[in-house]
Amino acid sequence: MRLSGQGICKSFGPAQVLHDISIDLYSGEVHALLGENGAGKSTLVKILAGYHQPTSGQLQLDGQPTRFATSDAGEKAGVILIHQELNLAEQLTVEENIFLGRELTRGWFLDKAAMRAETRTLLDRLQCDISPDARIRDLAVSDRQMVEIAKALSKNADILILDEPTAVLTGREVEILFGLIRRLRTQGVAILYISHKLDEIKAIADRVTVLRDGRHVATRAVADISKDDMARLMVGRDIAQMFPDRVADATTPVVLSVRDISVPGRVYNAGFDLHRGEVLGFAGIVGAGRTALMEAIIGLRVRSGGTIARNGTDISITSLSDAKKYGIAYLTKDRKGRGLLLNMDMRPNLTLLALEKFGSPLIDRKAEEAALETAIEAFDIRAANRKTRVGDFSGGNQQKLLLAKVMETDPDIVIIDEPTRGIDIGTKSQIYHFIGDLTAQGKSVILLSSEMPEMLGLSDRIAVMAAGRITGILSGDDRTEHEIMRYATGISDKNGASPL
Amino acid sequence: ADKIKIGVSIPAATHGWAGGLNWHAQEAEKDLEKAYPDLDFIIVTAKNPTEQANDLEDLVSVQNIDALVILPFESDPLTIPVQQVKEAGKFITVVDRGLSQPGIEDVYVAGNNSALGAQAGEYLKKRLDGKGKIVVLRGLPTTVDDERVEAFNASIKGSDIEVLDMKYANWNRDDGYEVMQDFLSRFPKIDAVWAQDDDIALGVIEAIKQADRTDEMFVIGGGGMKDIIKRVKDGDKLTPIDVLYPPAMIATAMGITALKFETKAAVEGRYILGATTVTPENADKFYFPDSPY
Amino acid sequence: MSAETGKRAAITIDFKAIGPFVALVVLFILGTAINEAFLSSGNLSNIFTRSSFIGIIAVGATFVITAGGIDLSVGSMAAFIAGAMIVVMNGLVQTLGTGIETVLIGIVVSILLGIGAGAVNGLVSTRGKIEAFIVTLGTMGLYRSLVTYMADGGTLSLDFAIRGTYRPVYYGDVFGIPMPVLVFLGVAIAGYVLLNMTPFGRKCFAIGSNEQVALYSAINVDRIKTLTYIIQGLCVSIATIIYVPRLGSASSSTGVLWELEAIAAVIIGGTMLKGGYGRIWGTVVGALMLTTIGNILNLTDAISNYLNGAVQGLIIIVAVFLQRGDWRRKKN
Amino acid sequence: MSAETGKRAAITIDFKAIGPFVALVVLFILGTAINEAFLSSGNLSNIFTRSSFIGIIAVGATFVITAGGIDLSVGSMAAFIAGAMIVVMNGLVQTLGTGIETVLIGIVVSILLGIGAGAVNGLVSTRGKIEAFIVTLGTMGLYRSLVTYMADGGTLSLDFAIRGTYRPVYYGDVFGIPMPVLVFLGVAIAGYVLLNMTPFGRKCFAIGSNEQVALYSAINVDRIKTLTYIIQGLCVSIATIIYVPRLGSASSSTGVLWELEAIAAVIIGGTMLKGGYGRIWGTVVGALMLTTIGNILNLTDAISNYLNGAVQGLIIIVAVFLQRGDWRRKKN
Ligand SMILES: Nc1ncnc2c1ncn2[C@@H]1O[C@H](COP(=O)(O)OP(=O)(O)OP(=O)(O)O)[C@@H](O)[C@H]1O
Ligand SMILES: Nc1ncnc2c1ncn2[C@@H]1O[C@H](COP(=O)(O)OP(=O)(O)OP(=O)(O)O)[C@@H](O)[C@H]1O
Ligand SMILES: [Mg+2]
Ligand SMILES: [Mg+2]
Repeated sequence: MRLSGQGICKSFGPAQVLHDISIDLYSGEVHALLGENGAGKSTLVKILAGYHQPTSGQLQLDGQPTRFATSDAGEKAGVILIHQELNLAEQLTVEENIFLGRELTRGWFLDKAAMRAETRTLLDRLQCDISPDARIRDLAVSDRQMVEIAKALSKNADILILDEPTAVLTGREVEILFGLIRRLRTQGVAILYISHKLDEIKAIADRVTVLRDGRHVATRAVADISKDDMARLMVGRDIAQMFPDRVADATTPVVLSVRDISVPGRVYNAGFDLHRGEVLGFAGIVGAGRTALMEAIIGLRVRSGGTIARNGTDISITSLSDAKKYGIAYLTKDRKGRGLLLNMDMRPNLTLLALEKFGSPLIDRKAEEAALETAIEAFDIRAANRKTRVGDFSGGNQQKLLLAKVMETDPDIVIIDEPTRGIDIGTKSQIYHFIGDLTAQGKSVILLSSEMPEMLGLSDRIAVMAAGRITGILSGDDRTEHEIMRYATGISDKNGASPL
Repeated sequence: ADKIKIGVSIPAATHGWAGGLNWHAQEAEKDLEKAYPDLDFIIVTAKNPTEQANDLEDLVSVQNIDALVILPFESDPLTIPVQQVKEAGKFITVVDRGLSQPGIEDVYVAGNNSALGAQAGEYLKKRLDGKGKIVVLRGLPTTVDDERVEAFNASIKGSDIEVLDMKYANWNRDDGYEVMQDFLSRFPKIDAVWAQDDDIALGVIEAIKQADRTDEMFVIGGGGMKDIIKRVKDGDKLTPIDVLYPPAMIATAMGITALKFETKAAVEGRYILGATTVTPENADKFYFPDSPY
Repeated sequence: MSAETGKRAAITIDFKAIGPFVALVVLFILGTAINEAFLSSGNLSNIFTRSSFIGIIAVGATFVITAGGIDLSVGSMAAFIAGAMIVVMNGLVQTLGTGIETVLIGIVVSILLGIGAGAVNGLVSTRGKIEAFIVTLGTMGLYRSLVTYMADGGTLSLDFAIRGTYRPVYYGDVFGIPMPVLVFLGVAIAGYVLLNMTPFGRKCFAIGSNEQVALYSAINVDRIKTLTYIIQGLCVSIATIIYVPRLGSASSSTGVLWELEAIAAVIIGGTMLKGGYGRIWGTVVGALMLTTIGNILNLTDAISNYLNGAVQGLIIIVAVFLQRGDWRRKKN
Repeated sequence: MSAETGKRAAITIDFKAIGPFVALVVLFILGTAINEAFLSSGNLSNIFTRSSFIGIIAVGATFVITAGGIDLSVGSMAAFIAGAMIVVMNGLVQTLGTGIETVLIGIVVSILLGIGAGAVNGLVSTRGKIEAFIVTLGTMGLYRSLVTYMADGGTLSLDFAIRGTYRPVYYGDVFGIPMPVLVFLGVAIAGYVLLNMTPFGRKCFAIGSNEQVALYSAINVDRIKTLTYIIQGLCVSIATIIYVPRLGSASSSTGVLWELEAIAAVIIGGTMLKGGYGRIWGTVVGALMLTTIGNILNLTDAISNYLNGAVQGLIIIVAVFLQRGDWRRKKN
């Protein structure tokens, strides 16, 4: 046994988030950690790696009681944690981040050549082609996550803890990561793996520990437990049906019609129609330009040419508030950088986008509180305390709050970018049903997602993008993973010449 | 033909007296350039001694002046820079504050800071019959202020005049007002105020008026600002006199320097401008309503 | 570390909110100990009246800083507005006479100039995408030059004929409360309401805390930022309106270093220099603290005048240290 | 909009890097147009020599600001160190005579004081968890008071006997390059190497960019931050060492507003006021630009002296606007 936690308890102020949890990690084993949003997974692993101190309980390393006073002490003992929340300095480059605090030197000076070469090697191992000199703030989220992984790799972990590494990764990147994890396992590294994706746990883990409300529920061999059982242990009840039952009706009027929109360098002549009560999925490989297209539509990005019509009349949108006026709302996939004010509590975050609804000239605090009450209920947001900074929320609860924030504007058209990133399976199903309810009310949804099941399970039609173009729009029985991949990789292209 | 260039380096107009200095310098430039078409005066202003040293360098290297008229910010730091101008073969006129080493300047038009302090002290002694309680508002901690205060202290030495306290008011009206307000809260009885400078004095006067203690004391300023001269002229009991320290001395110096080039006469030596006491009787002579100071 | 903060959040936040008040009370006790005259109603009234100028300007600065900006031009702007007011009113005395109209027009001019100057700072920095530090450093020089130029290097003095009419704006009082204090109170309350209770204030917090999030929350970042500079300009103009009748003059030395004092008042009050968190009451107390320190130094001759600056500096540091309440940690 | 940045990264960054140089060249052309004497070797040498003071201080400020701090005390610190040096050297003239030893000891004193003063700023702000703005505002008053006190309100002057020995440090040259310029160059190169080529510099960037991340990367944030203030102190002391032989004196007005000039040079050079990104060469150019603007104003008397500040302010804004290169966007 490499590392274990014995009777770990943790409180933040009056709120106790971990109750008497014990967990053992063994060399050459992948141990999965499973639990609802806010169950305490991240908190537990932060304690194991020395980022937090337990309120009571102790850690053992190779059977010896031990204490990591700082994350540094943890790292010295070989415990490396990849944070759920990206933990990179945005203004520094990839190489600078990877070697931050332990730069390679020649004499007094930085050995930049060596660091760059090393970075290149690390990135190559991850089959990641970003430049070591790219600044983090210019990278897409998935690339940032790969940098995070590369950074951990470079530290030669004995015990590697990954907190939802795949939430922002693409299928291909997940495959690469899994290959890596398997290799590390054979090399005798102890691995603790957190994910909400039960398939992944089935595929990679040897044992699984389930937490619920900060308590240890069970530890089982993965081979002995089905996905349904895992979900049941986690949520404490059966999950009835993942996706809502919906009947597509292609005859409803078009509420949004986009023609010929381009974003220099990212999107070329994109166009589509969105019908009332429809879920229109947008699939594609990360970087295909889906986000860029949507941001251009809602006025957050300079676009060149094209027209947008709402209910048949041309409209001009040059800013997000224009879009809001026309009943269009957008949920960003970058919840920390663009979604939430991390240093504030829930209330101002919830109402920021729809402030005018809460009174003018003065903000009606009571109305805000009431809205918060409703949102907490509707989106099942679990925070230890109303006054907790949103930055201290569990990742999933941040996502739910962001969704609640966007819905405060009561939009007719919702553009949702990666809505279930980091969301547990129970809540995911809630969100899917919520989307179903929206369409039932006659609202329309544009869903940007990299998760194939939700794309297929929710969308009435699926637009596929490749290299900045919409290569096809699939409906009916064409909506299969295979077809999507054909269009996403540019093998098929209904809309003219190959983009490549 | 090329004009004869005379550089004039003075402190920037950052307080009342320096403002007057700037105004007089510019007026003199206009007048003298009209009177002597072959002369070109170049006025540069500096906010601190370092900047003034820079200005001197520029006057020599880019303007290639023939003569320099300088009112040094402070004596010590500008001694070497002026000496360098001298070494470049220029004619030097120093105004007001003497340099720390003798023999650098050709002409010295001296103001007399000690006299300003001494005259104020003498008047106080006489007016108060050698005893009373006074407060003093000082300028900025610099040599000029030091000289004035030292001479003032010396002149009241031996009398029964008690200086209740001295505070810096930075040659600034607002500071004069606030410091005086606090003196007024602190001391129930004040016979006179030596404000040393007319800007400060104006602030002091407002504070006294506000506290309704105008009958209790009087104020002595310094410099010769038109507002104060006017009060003296009008016989205001609060400001019985003012001690002149005329910023017009820069004009005098510029005029003298011009003569060096316009006449064959030997122009050199010291011109000492005393500190004149302005009283209701002679105030008319010193009242220039058009001057900004 | 964040755990620690989290844990004692309840206590710490409370203490942080009252921190500046505690520091102010300590200063008052110190003042009384040094000189009994400190607590005289005359002296207290002086302190509050004096704080008004910097205080009103600092209320505006709280908006700018909360929204992540900075304005170095306020002192020069005050001098410039004061100068322009004086020129305008002196001119009007000839035509309109010395009635209240002349003063009112002067006040309107002041407000228009304040708004205009603020708009210049705001628009140049947002549209031109130039750091506010540079823009306002530039306009600081600009406004100061303008007043020097208007005054011909000297002092602009308000016509004595009109002073009587205007005088009560500074020297008057209502129920014994000096006018400037009333105005300060009014500005502080208005500022508090605007910053804490309106959508506009909320947006200032959001922008200062994360501009991207603000942008993605349909906030017109440039507009709100520009508005904070306009509010700053308006506050400067209000401060100037009560400043002018005091001494009736403006010169190039008017308002020198007020920007530093205003920013210091804001920061002492607990607003974060990096933006995202602002506190009007803290600012008010910060302004009072700065004035009180100056007042206390004038009430004693125990300290060499040469060392005033040192004592002032040390008191500021210690006061801020005390009010942060971090020293309390050590106990546990 | 952000896409724009991403996409054109290559061009934009290049332009940003050369931006300050372009602005400087424009200034030089302006200077030459106004007066041919601008390009005379004497004048150029003056400009470079003068830039040295502020430039050396600004190199230190680049470290502080890059690591997310600010130091308002540099001007007072310079005055204080200059004063102390003068007192020490004058004292030594009696015992040691006017040889090089006296000057050397003066220099050592200066360096020790610079390091000490920087350490005070750094330690009080990091250990005391007080905003650097407040701490250095406090020490700004403190150091200035100390020099006033030492000078008894007047001016401290270096003994004329020792001036000759010390003189070459400012007035000397090597192969025609004035000593101050050589020292400036040395400091700039050392600063560049330290900031860009050593682990220390990288840590400064990291701390300014995200303190939390730095902390998690086992960086001793407090120590690095304190070190930046010490470097700042050291730079101030070096600047003072070449300043003292120039004017041979120190008083309470020495170094007033140098902090603003130094920070302005840093920001003009492209370093971000919020920290996380610093550029030594930009700072050097920023210092040169500020000096050149002052020099250009002395080249002509077409502009009223009263408006110097206005012209200076406008040139700074325009220069920064040009160098940011954002105006190029409009073309597309
Ligand atoms: N620093 C903190 N201060 C206060 N509360 C905290 C802090 N960190 C975490 N919490 C709270 O502890 C609880 C557990 O959070 P944690 O991040 O461990 O959940 P999680 O299981 O990782 O959830 P998710 O799946 O959403 O990531 C949450 O209620 C969270 O708000
Ligand atoms: N290189 C970059 N420079 C600047 N911003 C970027 C860059 N890459 C991504 N972003 C920003 O991140 C956001 C999402 O980027 P991403 O690449 O995922 O979007 P996309 O190209 O539209 O791809 P997708 O189809 O996966 O949404 C966009 O808002 C974009 O502004
Ligand atoms: Mg988590
Ligand atoms: Mg001329």
